[in-house]
Amino acid sequence: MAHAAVMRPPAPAEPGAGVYNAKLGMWVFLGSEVMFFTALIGSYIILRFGNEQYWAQPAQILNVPITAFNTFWLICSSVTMVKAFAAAQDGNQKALRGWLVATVVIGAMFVGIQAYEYAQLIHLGFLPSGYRAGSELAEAAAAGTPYHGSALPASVSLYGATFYTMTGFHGFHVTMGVICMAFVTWKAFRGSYTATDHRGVEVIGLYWHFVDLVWIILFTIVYLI
Amino acid sequence: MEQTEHAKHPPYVGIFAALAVLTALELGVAFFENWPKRVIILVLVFLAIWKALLVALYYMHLRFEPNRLRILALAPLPLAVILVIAVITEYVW
Amino acid sequence: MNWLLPGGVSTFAGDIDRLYYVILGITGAAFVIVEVALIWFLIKYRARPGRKAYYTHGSVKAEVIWTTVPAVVVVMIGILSGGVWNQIRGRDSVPPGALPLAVHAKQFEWLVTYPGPDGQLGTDDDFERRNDLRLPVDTPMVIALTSEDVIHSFFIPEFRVKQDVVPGMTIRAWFEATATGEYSLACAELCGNGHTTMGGTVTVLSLDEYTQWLADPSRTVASR
Amino acid sequence: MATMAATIDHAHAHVDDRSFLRKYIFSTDHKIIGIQFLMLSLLFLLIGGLLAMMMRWELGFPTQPMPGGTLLPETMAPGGILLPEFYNSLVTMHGTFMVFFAIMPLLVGVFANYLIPLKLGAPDMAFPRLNMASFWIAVPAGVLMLAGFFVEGGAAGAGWTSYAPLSANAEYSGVSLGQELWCLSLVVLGLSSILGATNYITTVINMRAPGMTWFRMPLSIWSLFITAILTLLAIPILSGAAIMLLFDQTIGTTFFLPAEGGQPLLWQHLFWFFGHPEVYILILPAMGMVSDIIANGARKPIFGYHSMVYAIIGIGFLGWIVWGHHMFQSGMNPTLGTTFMISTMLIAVPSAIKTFNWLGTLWRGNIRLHVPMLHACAFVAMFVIGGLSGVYMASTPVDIYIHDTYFIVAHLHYVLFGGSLFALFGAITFWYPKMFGRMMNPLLGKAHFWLTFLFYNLTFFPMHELGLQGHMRRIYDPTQYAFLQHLQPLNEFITLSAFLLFAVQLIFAVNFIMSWWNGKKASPNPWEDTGLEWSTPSPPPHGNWPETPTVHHAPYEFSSPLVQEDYLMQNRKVEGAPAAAASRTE
Ligand code: HEA
Ligand code: HEA
Ligand code: CUA
Ligand SMILES: [Cu+2]
Repeated sequence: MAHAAVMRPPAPAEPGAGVYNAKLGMWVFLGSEVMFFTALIGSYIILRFGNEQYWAQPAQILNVPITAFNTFWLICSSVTMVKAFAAAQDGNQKALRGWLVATVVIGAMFVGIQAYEYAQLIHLGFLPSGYRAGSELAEAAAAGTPYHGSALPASVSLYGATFYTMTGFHGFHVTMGVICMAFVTWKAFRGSYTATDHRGVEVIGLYWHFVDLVWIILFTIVYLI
Repeated sequence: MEQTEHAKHPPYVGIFAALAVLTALELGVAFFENWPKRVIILVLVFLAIWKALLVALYYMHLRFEPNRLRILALAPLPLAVILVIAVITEYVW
Repeated sequence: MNWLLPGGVSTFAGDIDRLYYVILGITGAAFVIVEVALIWFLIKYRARPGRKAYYTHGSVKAEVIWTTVPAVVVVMIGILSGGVWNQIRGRDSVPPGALPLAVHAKQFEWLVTYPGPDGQLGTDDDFERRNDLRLPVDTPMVIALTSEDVIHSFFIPEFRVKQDVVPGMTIRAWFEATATGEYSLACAELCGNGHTTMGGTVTVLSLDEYTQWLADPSRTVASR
Repeated sequence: MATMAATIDHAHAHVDDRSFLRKYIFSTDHKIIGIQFLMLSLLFLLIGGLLAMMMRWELGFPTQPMPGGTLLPETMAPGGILLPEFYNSLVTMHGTFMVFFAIMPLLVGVFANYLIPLKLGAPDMAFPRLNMASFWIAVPAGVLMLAGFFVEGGAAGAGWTSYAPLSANAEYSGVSLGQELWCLSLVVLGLSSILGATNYITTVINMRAPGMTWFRMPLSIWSLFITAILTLLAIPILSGAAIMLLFDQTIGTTFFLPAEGGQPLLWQHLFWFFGHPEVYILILPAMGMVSDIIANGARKPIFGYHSMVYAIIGIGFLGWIVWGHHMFQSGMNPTLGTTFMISTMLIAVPSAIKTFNWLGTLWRGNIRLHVPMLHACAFVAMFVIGGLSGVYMASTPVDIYIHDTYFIVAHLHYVLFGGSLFALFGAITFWYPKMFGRMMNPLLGKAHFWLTFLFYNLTFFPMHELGLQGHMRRIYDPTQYAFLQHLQPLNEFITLSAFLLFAVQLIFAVNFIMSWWNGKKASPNPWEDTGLEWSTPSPPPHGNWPETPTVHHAPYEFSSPLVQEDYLMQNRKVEGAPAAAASRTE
């Protein structure tokens, strides 16, 4: 809903939190986002804590190289985002637009790469419900033959469920972000942001960096641990 | 970090570099065979928290916000911790 | 009919009921104080023409009193409860000599596995009864509760026993009946369309009647 | 505060030339949105009530054809006899509608929307468009939930708590689509609530009029503020859990199914981690508005205003660390049970503070027993009963016996109906003139109050007794159990009282609707109250005030020696009044 906050007609900051409404509102909203991911990530931690035997080794099923690249890629989009914000502060319209476009493009590509990753995993036979019967993974697991180093767990239904839920909802957030970002970019091209009032850029930036931050956590605990 | 305090913009690119390096470090550690899993996990979490902090403090410029806002931003975290810890005790009982 | 708790026939029924009456006394007092004060004030201070209310913003002394008193009282209730709770559910609350039974819940029945003559579960003289729980009087019983499908709740009102039965977990519940007779077993957790019918009978026998019955389950025992 | 005035001029043209559609349907005016929520949630209150009536018939006269029951489709009540599966849907939907679609929107959707800007001296919410979105998202959520009754397999039937695995796998309950709609609807409603909460919090922090310092905010606003924080942080947990449950139902995941390590108890932990804050979401605003009304009725400042504020905050915080008290018998780690028992007990303390401060406010007052005041006092009387019964359940050993019995049902109706709903009847009567410019009829109001009060207690008090006799909740036919048969007369009595209780609600409905056009025209301040909202016409114009009011006084300056009248409005400047506190954000 970030864009809704952005659409607020400009008004000088009222005292109170010491920041203007849209920014405060975004931080408040992010508070609830934190709790949403708490539900997902918390469940993951809890379920995994009790069922280590149902978890595969890092990189055994998941494609870490491509995700590592995607992580790096998302960090890039964060730096382009702050660059855009800095440009807005300096009132440098040209740079602002350039950086925003870059951010939108990179964000969209992140989603694309994740979609590719999903396709690959599903092809392998790794589903939210566990192994796909008859798939390469299912066979290896049944046979107990080493697969990328060690034997696969007997079942990965929890692994799959938590993996797809967490990364899926992160992907969903990125998609939302890209849409809102496209809207902000469009406004930027209409010259809506000045050196004195560029709240839209700052607010969408907050959301964008939050999503990046969540990914930093997810990448570590889902792919590397 | 000190001199950047006064610079007009925080060292955004420098932080970007730091994030990239930390990510590389993580990858290194994660597949470092001859460490016990426990240690690896601890190190990884430590690194991840560092990355998260960099993003929150500089990219989300919490570092330059009034305290009220920082508190507001951190408020939900204790609740998250309470939930996870309480439920995990189900397994250790 | 008895307007308070129905008679309890297990060793910890007494403690639970006592606790209940303690709380009844305390909350009863709180209830009377509040309601009486409320009604009394409403009548005594009802609006009268040409009169202004007494202008005050409160009194620290009063605040302190009605903060600390309830605090002390509830903590006290908490401590009392904690003790009883540990006797019933504490880590090592199950008495050493307790006789084992296994109860498997499924939509919508209770399957009771008896150890058979040897008194050991998991041996091949075990046998099963449906919705028919029999146990000896004055003997601690420990029951391993498992579920086939959904969550049920093992409820014997007169014993003051209630324990949810969760699929995927084996939950041990123990109790000791103090009087022979027929009681009801009920399911206290919504478990589907047949929830309302998921009942059984609990028959408490004398110890030797029970052992005899274990030896020869076909034999029906007169239960009093 | 020139900037503030500027904001208003900027945000709202004073001449109101909006089309009908923008003005009444897709309005961004917090007052209109509040009224829209009022209509929506009263409708759901009515539906929830009707479902309750069907349940009561079944419980009072088990497996007997229900009058008019033949109108229901065969899949629900063949020959007018309710089916067990339909009964389960009734219980579930009754609880769900009442909690999520009646009381919660009534308290938060209606009064947070209507009161926050008006009581803080703001022209509107911080994000008017977001506000409109939050209402128009709530509507489809309600439709989705209702749709359950009309789909294959019927509406969700696993209780409003939807415990897994029963709720997670259609094989167990026979309900598939209905249960999925339940999850979906709550996720959608959750979005609406979160948008609302974001708006309320921002508005309270940032949009207070000059002089409206934190400790000059009326208790209604304080409680709505804390409630918004609870909503903001609790609802996402439910959304997350509901989504996982939805996946278990649809795409074969096993979060809450015991197979391969899934955790049925995890659902309960997530649900109640949300659920207990939720029940405080359902009582805090009621407490706040009752405080406003009681101060007004007693013509006295609230006794111990500051401790009232800290009590609200205390309840709000403690609410997060007690959820386990719903799971004492669930097979949860017993040591955890003890911890949760202590934290739960402690909640009695802030509640006690509030209760006794209400009494302190009445003490030596000059009490006007107008209709809102009657309801407010009933709130105190009934909430105490519900609260005290909570202490029995908080005591883990006693809870072993009364858990999942009608003792719980009695408790929850004492706090939710005797508490929240009485407060709401009072609040609706109190702010009706501000909303619609007309007074509700006091005679009908009194009649409705006394009859409701009577039949309410006749309906719910005996449920304690049922519970003590071991009568389980959520059972379709009590006569199935030998040890419950002797309770059937009591069940019949409760049922008849419930029917009468429902019937007398008609008085309220009539009063509510008729007063709309033939009610006595309301002056700006009919109750002689001190709040800012009474300093603008009834109903207030778009933008609320020509220019922002300035606040000079604490919220409840009744019978102040400074003035002749027995009330001193917050924005009235009088010589010799204590100077405004230094900063409006201290
Ligand atoms: C508005 C909603 C609301 C409120 C305010 C409360 C308030 C409280 N509730 Fe309640 N509760 C529910 C709604 C609410 N509850 C619902 C809906 C359920 C059922 C859910 C389901 O399973 O469907 C439930 C269930 C429930 C349970 C689970 C029972 C079970 O399933 O086994 C417990 C257990 O501890 C409990 C406890 C309490 C306590 C201790 C309070 C306390 O906050 C009460 C504090 C107030 C007082 C104590 C009274 C005032 C104080 C005094 C007059 C001072 C003197 C008092 C003393 C010295 C003790 N509640
Ligand atoms: C605020 C919440 C609320 C309210 C008001 C009610 C109201 C009622 N409830 Fe409800 N009830 C719950 C919340 C509520 N309930 C919950 C959460 C459960 C647990 C569900 C579960 O176990 O999963 C429950 C369960 C429950 C049970 C237990 C079922 C079981 O376990 O098998 C019973 C049984 O008698 C019952 C009865 C009633 C009755 C007779 C009313 C009567 O008071 C109803 C009277 C009618 C009204 C209050 C509506 C009147 C209409 C208006 C005033 C609107 C006017 C219209 C206009 C102005 C246009 N309820
Ligand atoms: Cu089994 Cu209810
Ligand atoms: Cu609770």
